[in-house]
Amino acid sequence: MTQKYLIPLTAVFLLFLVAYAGAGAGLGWFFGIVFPYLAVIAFLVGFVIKVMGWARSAVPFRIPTTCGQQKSLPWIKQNRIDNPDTASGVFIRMLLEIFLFRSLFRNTKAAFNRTASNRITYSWEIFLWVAALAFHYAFLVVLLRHFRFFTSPVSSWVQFLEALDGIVQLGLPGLFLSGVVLPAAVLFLLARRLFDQKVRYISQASDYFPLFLILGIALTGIFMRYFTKVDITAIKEMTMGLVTLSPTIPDGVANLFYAHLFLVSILFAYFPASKLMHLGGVFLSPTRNMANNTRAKRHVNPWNYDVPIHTYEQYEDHFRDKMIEAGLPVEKKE
Amino acid sequence: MTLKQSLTQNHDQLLKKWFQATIDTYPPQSARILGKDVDRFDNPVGAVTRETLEDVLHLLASDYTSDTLEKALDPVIRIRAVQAFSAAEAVSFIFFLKKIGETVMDSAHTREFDRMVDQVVLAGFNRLMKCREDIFLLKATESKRRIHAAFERAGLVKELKEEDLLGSKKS
Amino acid sequence: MADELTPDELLDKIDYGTDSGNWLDTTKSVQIRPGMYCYAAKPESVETLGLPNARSWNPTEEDWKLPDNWQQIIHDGIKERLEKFRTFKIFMDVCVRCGACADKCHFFLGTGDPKNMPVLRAELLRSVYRNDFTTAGKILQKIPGGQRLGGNRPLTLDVLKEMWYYFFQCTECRRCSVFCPYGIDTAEITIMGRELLNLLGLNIDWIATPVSNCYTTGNHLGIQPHAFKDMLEFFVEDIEDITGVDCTPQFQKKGADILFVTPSGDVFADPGTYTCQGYLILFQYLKEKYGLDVTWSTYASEGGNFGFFTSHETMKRLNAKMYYEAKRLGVKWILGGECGHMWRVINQYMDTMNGPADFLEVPVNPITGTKFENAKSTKMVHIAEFTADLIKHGKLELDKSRNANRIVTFHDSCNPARGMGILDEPRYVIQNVCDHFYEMPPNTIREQTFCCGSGAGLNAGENIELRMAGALPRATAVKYVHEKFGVNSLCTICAIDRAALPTMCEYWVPEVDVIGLHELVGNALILPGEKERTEDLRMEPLPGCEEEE
Amino acid sequence: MEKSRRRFLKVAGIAAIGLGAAPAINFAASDSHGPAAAAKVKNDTALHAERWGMVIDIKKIDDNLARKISLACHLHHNVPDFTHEVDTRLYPKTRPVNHKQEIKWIWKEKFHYAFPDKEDEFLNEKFHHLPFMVLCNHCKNAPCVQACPTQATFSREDGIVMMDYHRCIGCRFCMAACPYGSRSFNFRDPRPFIDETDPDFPTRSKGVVEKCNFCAERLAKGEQPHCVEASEGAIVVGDLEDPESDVRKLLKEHYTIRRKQSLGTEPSVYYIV
Amino acid sequence: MTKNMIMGGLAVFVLAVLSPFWFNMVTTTQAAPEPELLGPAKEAKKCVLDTYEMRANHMSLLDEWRDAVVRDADRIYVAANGHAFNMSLSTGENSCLGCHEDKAKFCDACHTYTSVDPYCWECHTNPKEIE
Repeated sequence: MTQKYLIPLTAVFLLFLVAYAGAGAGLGWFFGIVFPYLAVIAFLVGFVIKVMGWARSAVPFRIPTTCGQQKSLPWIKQNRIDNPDTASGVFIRMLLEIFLFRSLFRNTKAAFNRTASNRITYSWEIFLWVAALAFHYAFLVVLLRHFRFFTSPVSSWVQFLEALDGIVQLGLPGLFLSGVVLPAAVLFLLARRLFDQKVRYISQASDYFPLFLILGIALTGIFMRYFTKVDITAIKEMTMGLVTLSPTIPDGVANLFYAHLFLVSILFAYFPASKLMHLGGVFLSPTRNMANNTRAKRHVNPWNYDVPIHTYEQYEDHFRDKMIEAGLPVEKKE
Repeated sequence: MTLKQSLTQNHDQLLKKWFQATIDTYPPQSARILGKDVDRFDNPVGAVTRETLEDVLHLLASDYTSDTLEKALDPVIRIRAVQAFSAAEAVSFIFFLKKIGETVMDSAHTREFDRMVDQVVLAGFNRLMKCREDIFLLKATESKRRIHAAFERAGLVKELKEEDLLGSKKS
Repeated sequence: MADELTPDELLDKIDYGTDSGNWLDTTKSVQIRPGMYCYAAKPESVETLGLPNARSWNPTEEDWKLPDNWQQIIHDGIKERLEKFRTFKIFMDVCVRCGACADKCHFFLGTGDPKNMPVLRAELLRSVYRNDFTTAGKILQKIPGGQRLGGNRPLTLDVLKEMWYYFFQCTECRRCSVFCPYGIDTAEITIMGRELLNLLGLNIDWIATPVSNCYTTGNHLGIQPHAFKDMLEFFVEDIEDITGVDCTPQFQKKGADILFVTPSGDVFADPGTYTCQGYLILFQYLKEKYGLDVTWSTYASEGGNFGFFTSHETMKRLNAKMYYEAKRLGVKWILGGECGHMWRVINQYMDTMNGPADFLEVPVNPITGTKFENAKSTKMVHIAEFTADLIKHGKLELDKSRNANRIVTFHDSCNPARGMGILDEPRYVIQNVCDHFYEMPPNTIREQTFCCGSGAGLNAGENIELRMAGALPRATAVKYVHEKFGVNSLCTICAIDRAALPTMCEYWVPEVDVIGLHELVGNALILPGEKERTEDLRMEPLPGCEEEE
Repeated sequence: MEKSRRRFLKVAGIAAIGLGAAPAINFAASDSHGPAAAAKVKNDTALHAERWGMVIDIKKIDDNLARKISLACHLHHNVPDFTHEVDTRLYPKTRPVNHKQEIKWIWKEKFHYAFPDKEDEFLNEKFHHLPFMVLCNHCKNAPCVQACPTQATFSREDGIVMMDYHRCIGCRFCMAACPYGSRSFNFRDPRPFIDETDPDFPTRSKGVVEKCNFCAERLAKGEQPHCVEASEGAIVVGDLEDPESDVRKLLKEHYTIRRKQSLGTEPSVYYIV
Repeated sequence: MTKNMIMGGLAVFVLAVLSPFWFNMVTTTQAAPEPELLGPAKEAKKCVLDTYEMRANHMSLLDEWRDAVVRDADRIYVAANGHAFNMSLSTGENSCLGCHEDKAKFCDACHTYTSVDPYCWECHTNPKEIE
């Protein structure tokens, strides 16, 4: 049981050491140039193959999970979002699902007891939703902020995002909120897997690995920014070299940065082969992205085929005498 | 201090430990959910167990008969009777009370308390048997209601055999 | 559930340890417990439809008499379904095991068996999928311990047995799907799992036999045409006793306006029979007042579809009869009775499988003129929609006081709630035929409704412990309104509910009756020319007509 | 310094802990590079005091001198004047001026405003026309210091109530706490309203409170505050704890009053009347 | 969801992932700056810390300084290399800008390049800008 998380933890730690020591031993070109390129290729190719694979599978039936009143009689109020019958309703449902994790939010309602009928308790589950939301948004902000290393001059939207993320203006270099929220959320999700018996029971090594990996990425990044400090002008020279396809290894790039970049590359390469593909899957789930309108509009199954049925004729042949005797109408009197 | 006073005094502690011990008869992955103190509709097993144990403790601290004990125990036994427990497992949670009593209450009361728990256990066994009988009765009446009753009313029943009513065990 | 323990061990269990192993381990053969499983399908039933591997076998025996190449069959079956169903493929890939679904399953809540968490039910198949169909799985296979690391496992007999055990402990109610951030529908996975098991002939008898009956005789119970007619005529007699009006229905009438199809449970099983009488009264009323021409059919005499619990193909084969008969009789459209999974099939599958129904007309209520826009392609209307429309337009004369002794709550059945969304129509009808209506707590109704614990073919007798445990969450809510508002009638629009919930109530809340929506309508509806009623459809005295003591 | 930082951290919360520790880690690391550790020291010429205080001889000040004193202070501290016409070439986006906004460090006040508790129906008529120069009193028990949630306002060891503009979050609790109205708030970016920027002193930014700093930057270089220099001897600063100091001598020789003494804030600015 | 929609979405996603690459192809890219040492700095040759440390750590040093100056009234920094500096960003000869005269070439070049926008200059003035 413990190996489920100890092995991934050790793996992330070893990966870090490999890159840190490797860069120190003069393999910067590998960890800084070769592997990142390979990782991006693996990520894109893997992602595309996976999604194309999903797309190739048919959607034979229209089976949305309906979570509200259907469209029926004109005077009955339809729940257009939870039981959409139009594309626009589906669009809003998906929007809420993707940006606000609406289904997960359903978990979080207040509850009431026999004894303390007026006491409102929030279950542990609201924190799952909060942490999931915090984690994904913080990750997105962190990711987008890194565009300052890929554009020169830096786009204004990146600067705006940085200003927003650094709005507390605390310390020098200024604190980014996402840098606090991301590790905190990851730690919560990790703690949940470790200490909540039921989640611990269902968790696999492949659930722990991405968490440790992301935590490793976040911590190396945070260390570079706030603690050990690195020369970011040199680092940007290097990243710009990568994205302009003229890679260079400038002087003064810290080994810690190679470790950071290597862990990121691992994440990218690992992504398509893992559960992280829920990034793509959330858009494609037929129980959410279809309208509940099959009774009004025929849905076609591309592989629909004819099946043998027990026809009325066979039925009548079988029961004709009894039917006639009972006075039931028949096609053939014989 | 009499045993009953001691029971009232230690009520909260007894209940807490007894509830936890009872819930721990489930696999730990489930026990966490069943043991949580939230919505009784989202977690009926946990809620009913807690409420029943509380009622039983209250009863022990006041006047009780084997009848009232049985009645008080009913909700939790009724649940355990349909879960995949053996008869021993289903009532085992009552025995836990002895051990908990030792740790919580004055040792002067131990023997008296043990005897009290024995009575609860007997009531529990009685109730378990009743619940199991209920279940067998339900099986029979259900299949009857399902087809038999309607057929019978319509005078259509001719050859329904016992085995047909109870399913297809022989297959 | 935990392994069997001796009493001594149990008593020492107060300080229960924390770690209890990896669920992937099936070294100890899965424990198939009496009371929690259904008997195996009889070979005759499996043979009727020509399904593979019909044989006599017993789940509790070591040898399941599987074909030699069973692993290959399952492997190919999974492969085929991955291509045919995007749902299946995506649901295999994207689960992050967040655990949001875990405590949403009534079977998990009721039995406390951790493998009843929806996520683990799906993982039964997913672990095999990961092992056999993903690159990562194939790589990990080569590393010692790699399978464990990836949560993969090869398809062994124990895994198969576990799949069988737990896929027949799922009622496909979709409650977990409501809470899943990716909309993963464990019902869909159960459907696939059962299809796969059916490839090996591993069905249960409570599904296989109704399917076989339905195929040949027209309904699940295997009621032959004359007996079907007799039953309805018997109801007609009863109604005549109660109301003094003859409600004789028509059978197989060519050129009728509407073909009516309802689950055969309504015709043969109490208390569904009273609902059936309600239909008869309603149709008689409409015929007398407005000349509505409704016909029944003994050929398409089953609305329910246990094929849905077997495989998509079987579902289609059984479902085809409705359109086939409607076409033969030349009716305008089809009206469907109160049923759960029947409506999920009609709403989500029927038109796609057996349509287009271009030989029918877009359903219009001839009495009110309402066009059922939402059913314009399938051409099939739910009777709750139909009755609600009639009531809204004031076309029914109703005497609510006849239901005054009924304090009603409404149980949303899983399939209409989460596979269709018919929530407010039945409530509207109830409120127009009864005085006292109370809702159960909000987290147990509408899309969050709890299953009766007996759906998807699990309404057998031998698994009654499982059913009662699964019904516990529903029962707790019923008990709550019973104690708080004195509720004595649990109304539902599902035939399986009407069959399963009385048993549930008897065990958990003995004072509550189960009642169909149209039984209430039948009681309240004032038939033209009726005598003064003193009894309700159950032949119990109406409120105010109780005998003086 | 470590002490005050630690106290600040308690306030600033968990997020800041990492940041606050950051420089400490750095310098532990960078120190090891050189043979000798870096040191931070004071200027040799810096003026010291146990507790700085000020005595203002009102009799020596007329309106003209008062204006001069204010101007000297405000000019050198880049105090904005919102009546100043903005150079639209340099600051094209600046909105029109709101003359109600005002920022001041030292200014002339009427007696009954400066000393409301000492007002008297039959008070000598002359008091009503005297220009009382008021400024931050650098109280011994400064209520503004207690009010500040980030410790941007703090009491220095030498008694000066200082502001660390870097830390000011603009909550204005200090303004509410100060009984003397000695503090002003920058409702807008002050830069466009500074006629001539003195490069030796920073400006402030929008959303920051400011006030007299006792010319701490001049004391550090061994110079007298601007107001003292401009006052032609009417204002004297010195060590209140040193019996031999100029201020103590003046206090001994003259009857002096302090503003709102009953509040117990113990102002360090004395007035000879 | 139709295949076309999925392919469309996938194409958008791939383009987004590759945006750092194509964006730099379609726009002109600014090269990495080389900070120039001018005026007194060119002659002094010795700064507070060595070059790499300064490039990586100057912000922390400034953070230390501002606390020392404002809170402790210490204004002189005697560096590990023995030189004494005025702990000031912009005032006096021995301050940062006193030595590195050209803010645009010394500070801003790298800050702009790496999108670092310190709020120092909201209050502290560049003596050169004041006519």
